[in-house]
Amino acid sequence: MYALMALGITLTVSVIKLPNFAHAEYITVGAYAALIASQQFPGNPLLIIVIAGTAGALAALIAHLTVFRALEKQRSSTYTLLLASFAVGLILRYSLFILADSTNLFDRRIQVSLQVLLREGSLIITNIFAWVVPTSLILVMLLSLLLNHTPIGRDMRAMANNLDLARIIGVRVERVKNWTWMLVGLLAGSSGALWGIYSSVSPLMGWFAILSVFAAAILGGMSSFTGTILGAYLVAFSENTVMQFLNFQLGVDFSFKPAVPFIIIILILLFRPQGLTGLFDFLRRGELRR
Amino acid sequence: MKRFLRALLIAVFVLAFSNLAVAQDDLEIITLGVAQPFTGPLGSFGQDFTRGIQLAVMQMNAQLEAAGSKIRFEAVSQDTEGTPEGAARAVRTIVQTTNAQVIVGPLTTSEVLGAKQFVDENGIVIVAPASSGVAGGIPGDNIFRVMYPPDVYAANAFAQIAIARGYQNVVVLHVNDPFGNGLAEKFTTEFQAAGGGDVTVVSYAPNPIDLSAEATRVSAEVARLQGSGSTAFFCVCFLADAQKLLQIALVDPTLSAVEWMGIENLANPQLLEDAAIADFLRAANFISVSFADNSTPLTQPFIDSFTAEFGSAPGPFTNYAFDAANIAMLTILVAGNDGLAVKSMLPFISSHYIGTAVQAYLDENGDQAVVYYGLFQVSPDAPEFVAVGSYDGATRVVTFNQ
Amino acid sequence: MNIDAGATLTALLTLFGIYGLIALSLNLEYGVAGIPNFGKALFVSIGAYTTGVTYTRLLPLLAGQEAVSPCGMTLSTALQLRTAIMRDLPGIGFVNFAVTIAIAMGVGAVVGCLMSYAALRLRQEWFLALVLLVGSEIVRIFVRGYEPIICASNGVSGIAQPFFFIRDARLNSIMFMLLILIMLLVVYVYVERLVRSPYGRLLRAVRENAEVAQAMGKNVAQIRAGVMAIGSAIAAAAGVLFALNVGFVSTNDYDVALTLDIWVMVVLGGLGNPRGALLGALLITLLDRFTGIAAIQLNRTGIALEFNYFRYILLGVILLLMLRFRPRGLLPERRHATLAYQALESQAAESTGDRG
Amino acid sequence: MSALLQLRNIRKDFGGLRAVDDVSFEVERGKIVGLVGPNGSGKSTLIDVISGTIEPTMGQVIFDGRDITGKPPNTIFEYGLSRGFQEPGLFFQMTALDNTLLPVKNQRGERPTAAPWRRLWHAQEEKNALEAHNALARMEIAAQYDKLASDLSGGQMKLLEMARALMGSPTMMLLDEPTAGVAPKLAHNIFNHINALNKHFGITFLIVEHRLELLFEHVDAVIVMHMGSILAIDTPDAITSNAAVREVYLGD
Repeated sequence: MYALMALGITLTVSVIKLPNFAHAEYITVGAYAALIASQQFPGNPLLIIVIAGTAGALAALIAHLTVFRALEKQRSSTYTLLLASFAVGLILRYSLFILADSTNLFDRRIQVSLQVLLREGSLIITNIFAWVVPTSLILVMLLSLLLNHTPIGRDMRAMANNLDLARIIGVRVERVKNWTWMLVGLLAGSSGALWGIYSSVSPLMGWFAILSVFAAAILGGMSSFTGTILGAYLVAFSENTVMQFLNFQLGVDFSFKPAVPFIIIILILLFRPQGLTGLFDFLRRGELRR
Repeated sequence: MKRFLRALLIAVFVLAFSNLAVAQDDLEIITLGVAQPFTGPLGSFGQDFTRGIQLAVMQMNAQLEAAGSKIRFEAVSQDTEGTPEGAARAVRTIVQTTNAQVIVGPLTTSEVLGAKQFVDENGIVIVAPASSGVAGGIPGDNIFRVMYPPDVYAANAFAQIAIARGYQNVVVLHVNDPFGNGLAEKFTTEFQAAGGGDVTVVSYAPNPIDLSAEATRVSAEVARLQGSGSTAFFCVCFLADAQKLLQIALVDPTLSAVEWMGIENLANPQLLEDAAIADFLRAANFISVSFADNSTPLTQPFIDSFTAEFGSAPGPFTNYAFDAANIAMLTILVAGNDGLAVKSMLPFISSHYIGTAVQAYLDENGDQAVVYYGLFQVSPDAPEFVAVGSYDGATRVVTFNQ
Repeated sequence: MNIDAGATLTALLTLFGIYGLIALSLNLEYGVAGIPNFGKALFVSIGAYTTGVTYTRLLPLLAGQEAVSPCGMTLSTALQLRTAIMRDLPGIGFVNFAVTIAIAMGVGAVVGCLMSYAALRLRQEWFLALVLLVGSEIVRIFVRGYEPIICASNGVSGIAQPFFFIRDARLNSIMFMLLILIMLLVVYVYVERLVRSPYGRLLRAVRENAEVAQAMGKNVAQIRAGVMAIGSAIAAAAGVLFALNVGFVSTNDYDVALTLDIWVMVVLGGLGNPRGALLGALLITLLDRFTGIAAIQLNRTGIALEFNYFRYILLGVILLLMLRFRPRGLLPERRHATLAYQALESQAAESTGDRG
Repeated sequence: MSALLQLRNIRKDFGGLRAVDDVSFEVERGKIVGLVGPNGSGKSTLIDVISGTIEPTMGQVIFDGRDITGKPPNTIFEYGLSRGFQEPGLFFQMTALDNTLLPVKNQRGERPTAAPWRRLWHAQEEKNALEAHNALARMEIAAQYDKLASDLSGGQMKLLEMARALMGSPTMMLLDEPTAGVAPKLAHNIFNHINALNKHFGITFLIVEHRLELLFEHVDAVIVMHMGSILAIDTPDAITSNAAVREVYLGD
């Protein structure tokens, strides 16, 4: 799940060159769309995820067309864009508050009843696990196919590599940007839906997670796909495992757990800003930047 | 751009200072302040609480009108943003803008403490309907925490339940905020004072993304303590967090095998909408308390009129906001709209007030002292909570129904 | 409708003073020197936590009494003790206040310095922003979980401002407001003079192109550390005032939202111009107050409970419009800031005078 | 006459790529020396190494009798070695005058402790302002003193860069393509200024330049680099007739 969210960030940072904090709200938008859809069409998780992805994609595209495109045109600095993304996030977040308030949808789970499908010793597979993991994997695989084997994917990779060069060799930058944003929103929205199935939906859910998601993307090196997926699993893993270790061995309180991904961010940025990709040369085939 | 900003400012200014409320002849309108979190993680409570308070004001005004009184109440609300500083600002704004002397709210103990300095200095009275943190129990200040009892009682109730159920050890998972810290700490002392054995406390940061590491730790602790006697698990967590925890507990062999206790938040039917979770909690012999014991004549009328007015049933604790507003208004009617007079009168009035769940009676800290919890478990037949017993704060005894 | 205009104005100016101080510091750091300090809340919180520590430990010592732990069982005793000292011994209250400000500024400066050295190792420009943002959250999580500082998540209440001994609440808040405004004035004059001096020129050069500034013989790392130290010291002092104004120190107040508020002020007012920072702080505090009051007025008509949400949406929209149409703020940086121009102009005047 | 700048066996590797390989040469005090070579021959890397922007993998740089290898650029500037940039390295949102005032050494007003007290630096600042104005006048851009650097033309930017370098009172200037992106007529002008500075202040120059005819008119010696190594060091005339140089560089 982290992987899905972080992939969106990686795509934005590498293709659009914008650290987008409104990404958090695309996730939340997706989750709310899924929640409302789940009340309309109960018991159809696939449809719910598709609706969530569409909602996320729409949110991202609209934000791009109304805000980011104009700002990029006037050659704003990265910080301006960063601030703008905060502002977009603010607007979306409190719009969702109004929605949640009028429909009384706070802290609701998307109801997909939990069942244990398989229990073999310590290996337990629940139906939620069976939904979330394959869906994530399929989405990631589709994305990888899209990037590596379609013209639009090629253009995206070109833009990630060198924007000016991409422009010169005839990539229709604006169109590719629109597509990228939609893809980013799709990823965010569907991850929001999956997350809502796993825990619960509230207007602040994306906002609380966004820094961890950034940690995953940064750990992955912000440029490579496999790196990001790896980074995501490592952040999820380290948040729990590192903290577990600290807790069991050194008695560090779990109250400090949210600090773990943040410390990862700082350490990576300070000591290994290229992320993990260099360490995993054999995985490089999936990289955006060669 | 400048023109836009100027227009905007003027618009806001006009909004702010035009008196939109149409004053009626001869009526004396007394303002009741409402400071609640509308934004932030607890945003859902603010809205609901405010509705409870509005309902109380409407009913009171209807009665006043019927009685031919010239006094009317109005409730004005302000967002605390869920932070202490926001609460301080909200209370200040209400007082300075409307001359309200009594504020109903805010929600959490840390918000209440944020507003404390200002209200103490300016002779304003806070009537907090749901703040229960141990850290807020301060004698002599202008803060009254009516209706919902401080956590010392909940801690004692759970300690008694644990003893009655024969648990020797307990593992506590609590949220790291004034509420969770205080409750876990009190529970430990009360449980051990009553003859219980080991208590292991695990805390988690507020608004967690997931709780799997914490669950692993809890599970390990339960396994460890089971070696020295029967062990239970006590969840001091909010609803959303409990849902995350339950996802993991469902497949954790240790946590599925142990008995569960959970704070009042968790006696929420929403939790049982998922059949798997309902089954799990039934199997875990899950017990929770509810201060709303449905035992007074006011309970059902409140729920009915709230639903009629706002189209949905009141959320958890909303009835306390309703009660707090009533106590505040009654005191003002008796003592006048003056903070200091209200402060000295309020304990007397509240001690003579029948609430929607329980009678109010305040201790030397200005906190609710009549405590009567119902004990709830999942019904063996249906996914719903049913009463299985009660706890009396005066005698500190737990009784189970036969 | 009976707005207490005096008290409202006092509250407004108090908030303006505190936010103005923080905005001035960020304006110096980002507007002039180009350091994207997205960790502003951290430096403000340093001041607040210092306050929490000195008012519970140092204050009783100064008054010759034994400090009692402010947490747990002795909470009420400790609270009554410090309230009594603040009320009855104004001299000690002032000494404690001064010491608190001094310690806060010192700690703030040191932490600011250290954080600036992180910038040396960072590859992309916005990494520093992220490191500071995340750093401020780490410290917040740490203080929230670690009891000995401010009783972990419980916080410390009953932190009174130095004029608390004046019994009239209205008068003492006016005095406190005046104190804050005087501090604001001092800092404003200081920052304004910095900006117009060769030091300001140096900072702008580092902002424009650090590599070239380095090649022009300037030690960029040291300069950045210096300006972060100054800015952070100011922010920490503001943090002390922030905590005293609330009367309660809690980690809940110093999250990313505070940093963002300050950023909005600085971007709105004008980057690189101290007057812009003040204007931004004033506009945003006004907006906050007026929307707050407007919410109450709307409330009375029984409509628009959701106005609280609209406030934030409005803030977001204003920020976006500013970024789009006035990216340099309402009061942009002045071009001829330094004294050198006066020198040249006076010389030009002399030479024309000679000719005439 | 002793050498002002000495390079001893400089080598610089980027990963597996050797950009500069075992380069040694000397520049004598008061001379104007050209550094030429095809793209990628290591000239810019060498400039970066000398000015301290990057550290060499091996070797030593001696300037004015001091070992400056691995010293930070600001220290090297303090010693009197100033560098220009290929892309104009100006502070674009600052005026020409502010740009020119920046490199002045030991400015009292640049210390944050002294900056708020005007009288501590007032006199020095006035003096510097007049000097800066003179420096701009020398480069014939005094009229533009209060324009933003970004509003100047390409040639004016180059002149401003030199006026600015002059304010640091250097003993030696490294220039990386001082005429890049400048109209031919102005390029002549720039080289005339270089000559004048050399004559007037005795400043030593090491110049990377692609306009060879122009360069050869003004320099005392030329260093030709190829594939990271030195191919030849000689007078311009000798270089023009050097067969090896003609083969790799002058395009025969």
